[in-house]
Amino acid sequence: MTDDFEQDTFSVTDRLAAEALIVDVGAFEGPLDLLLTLSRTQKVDLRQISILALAEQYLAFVEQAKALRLELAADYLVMAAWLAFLKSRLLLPPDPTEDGPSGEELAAHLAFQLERLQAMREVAAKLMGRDQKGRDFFARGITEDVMRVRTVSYTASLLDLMQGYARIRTRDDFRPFVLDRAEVMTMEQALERMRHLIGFAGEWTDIMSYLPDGWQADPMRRRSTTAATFAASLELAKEGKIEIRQGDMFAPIHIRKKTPRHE
Amino acid sequence: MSEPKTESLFEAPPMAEQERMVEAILFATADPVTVTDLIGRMPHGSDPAEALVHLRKRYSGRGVNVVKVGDAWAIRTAPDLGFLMQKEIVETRKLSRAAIETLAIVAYHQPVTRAEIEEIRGVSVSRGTIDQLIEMEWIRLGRRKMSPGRPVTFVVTQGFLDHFGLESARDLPGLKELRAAGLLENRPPPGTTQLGGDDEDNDDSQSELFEE
Amino acid sequence: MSEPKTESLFEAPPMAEQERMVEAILFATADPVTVTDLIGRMPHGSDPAEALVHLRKRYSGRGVNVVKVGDAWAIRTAPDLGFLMQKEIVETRKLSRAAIETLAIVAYHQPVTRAEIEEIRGVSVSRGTIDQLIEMEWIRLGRRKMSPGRPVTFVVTQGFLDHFGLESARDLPGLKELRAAGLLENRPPPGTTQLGGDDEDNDDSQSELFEE
Repeated sequence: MTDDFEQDTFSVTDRLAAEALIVDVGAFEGPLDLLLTLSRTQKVDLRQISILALAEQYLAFVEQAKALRLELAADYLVMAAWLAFLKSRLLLPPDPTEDGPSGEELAAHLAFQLERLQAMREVAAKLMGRDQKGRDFFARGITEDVMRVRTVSYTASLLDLMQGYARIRTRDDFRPFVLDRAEVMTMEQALERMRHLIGFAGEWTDIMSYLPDGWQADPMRRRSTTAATFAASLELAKEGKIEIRQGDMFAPIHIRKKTPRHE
Repeated sequence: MSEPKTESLFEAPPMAEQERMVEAILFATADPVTVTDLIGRMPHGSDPAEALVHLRKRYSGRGVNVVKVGDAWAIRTAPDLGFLMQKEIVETRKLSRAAIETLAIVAYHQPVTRAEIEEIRGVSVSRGTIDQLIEMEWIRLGRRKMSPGRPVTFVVTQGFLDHFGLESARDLPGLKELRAAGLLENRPPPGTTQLGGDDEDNDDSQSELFEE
Repeated sequence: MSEPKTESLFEAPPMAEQERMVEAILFATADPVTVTDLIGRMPHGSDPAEALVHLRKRYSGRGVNVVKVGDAWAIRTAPDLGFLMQKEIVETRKLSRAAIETLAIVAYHQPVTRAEIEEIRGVSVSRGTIDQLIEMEWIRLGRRKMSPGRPVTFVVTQGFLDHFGLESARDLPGLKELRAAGLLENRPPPGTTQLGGDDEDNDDSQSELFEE
């Protein structure tokens, strides 16, 4: 490769420039950046650049770096290898048996990459050259924050109101449970009543006929008095005052006075 | 516009330009700026005091105004637009049980004294609860009662009626209606058929109140 | 009773008044304010977009101008008066060449993946560079790319537009020319089978190429 370089037609100034580049190798932002810098030595528009010449320049650069025992990062060497491959593709007649892109296609892509990088550099410079906030134009100095005012709004519905009122006014209803005696007949009351009546019950009589007047109509009263009368009759049977019989389940319950004679 | 006040080597910028400069400086500087400060920052021969007069006129009636702060100048939000600098976050909370009950008692029994409220509720009513309801403009002070000590009374407000969609406090349903509407599940104590004897009195005083 | 209430509730203030409001809001903050935000802060029924048109005209040529930043609006001092503001200049951290180039690539190629940035620059992008630009709030994560691996993309922010005085990313200097020249295309290296920046494929084909 060094031989190739010697045969090249670069001027002395170009070579001096290339050597200066080598010393500055740390300043490059990768191989593409180096290639872009090298391309400037061709002093032509990037569109007309000779990729072949550029590849040779790059390879010469790498050789010189090696000669100077400069350590190049791996990606510079990878690029060198690729450019060597590209160079061979560009120089040798195309092999029809070989697949893949032609040397010209690869070269065109590299040219595109260089042009694109160059373009990005230019617009980056334009961008940084724009008026910038805090340097050329300024934002408001005395800013006002938007104050967040938290307002708590209390609400109640009419329902809340009415329920609240009802709650107070009916609180007395929640007193300890006391049975409402008006609707209830106790066993004691029924027993008292039965003791008076049982003397007349010589024959089997339906227990229901012993219910007091005025208690049959109201369901609650009827239930209460039925239960009380039945309980009283059990008490009387226990005392041996009456007999109880029931023909069948849920059949009417009959009672009659128990007489010593029948014993 | 104005005669140059000081002769100088450099010609001062036109007044319109000076006005722009003052405008930009007042806008961007973090603190109010004194005239001395403006003179120091503007091109030689400038008359920021005069520029300020123009600028102040220009901003008069605008959304921001040029105002004097001590001996310095600043651009500030027009006082009537201060509300734009506030973002209101309205949080809706349910009124506390104590407040609802107190409010209900005032509504059903107005005019009612604090002692009466406490008697009905069976617990003492905190100052805060009454204050809250007054602040919400749902209750207000009514006439003083013609009883010993002449205690103040509370009545509900028009705002209360509006909020609850009532024409008058008399439209509030009685206990019987509440029960009929299924709002009461418990039975009234035996023998009590109506709210109580004082209802009629209340009605009288209410009609008195609302016929004002 | 309720009719005049709702009317007044939805009646927008006169346009001159809306202009004042927008003026006050824009003056109050250093950051650009979106129209949506303006609508949220102004009385119901306001049309800040129209008010902005008037306001922008009013401030044209003044010491401060109404500028558009993306979909937001701000007031900024006129750039020609920057020399007056020496005191206000805040020294910002000087960006490295890598950071400046990366920023430009994100701005012109957005949304762009890290691999694409690396391909354009021909060198790997250090984590710190991206971090710095994100920290400065000049770039942010965009949508993931619909390519294998669904890589994250980067886009520029409103803060970037604000800093460089751009109405939108479409106003970047030289954007049209770059596009016309095909320099914003994501052209895959020859020999790669798939279209579109298929990074893994690119890597593969490159390593293939380099195998001698």
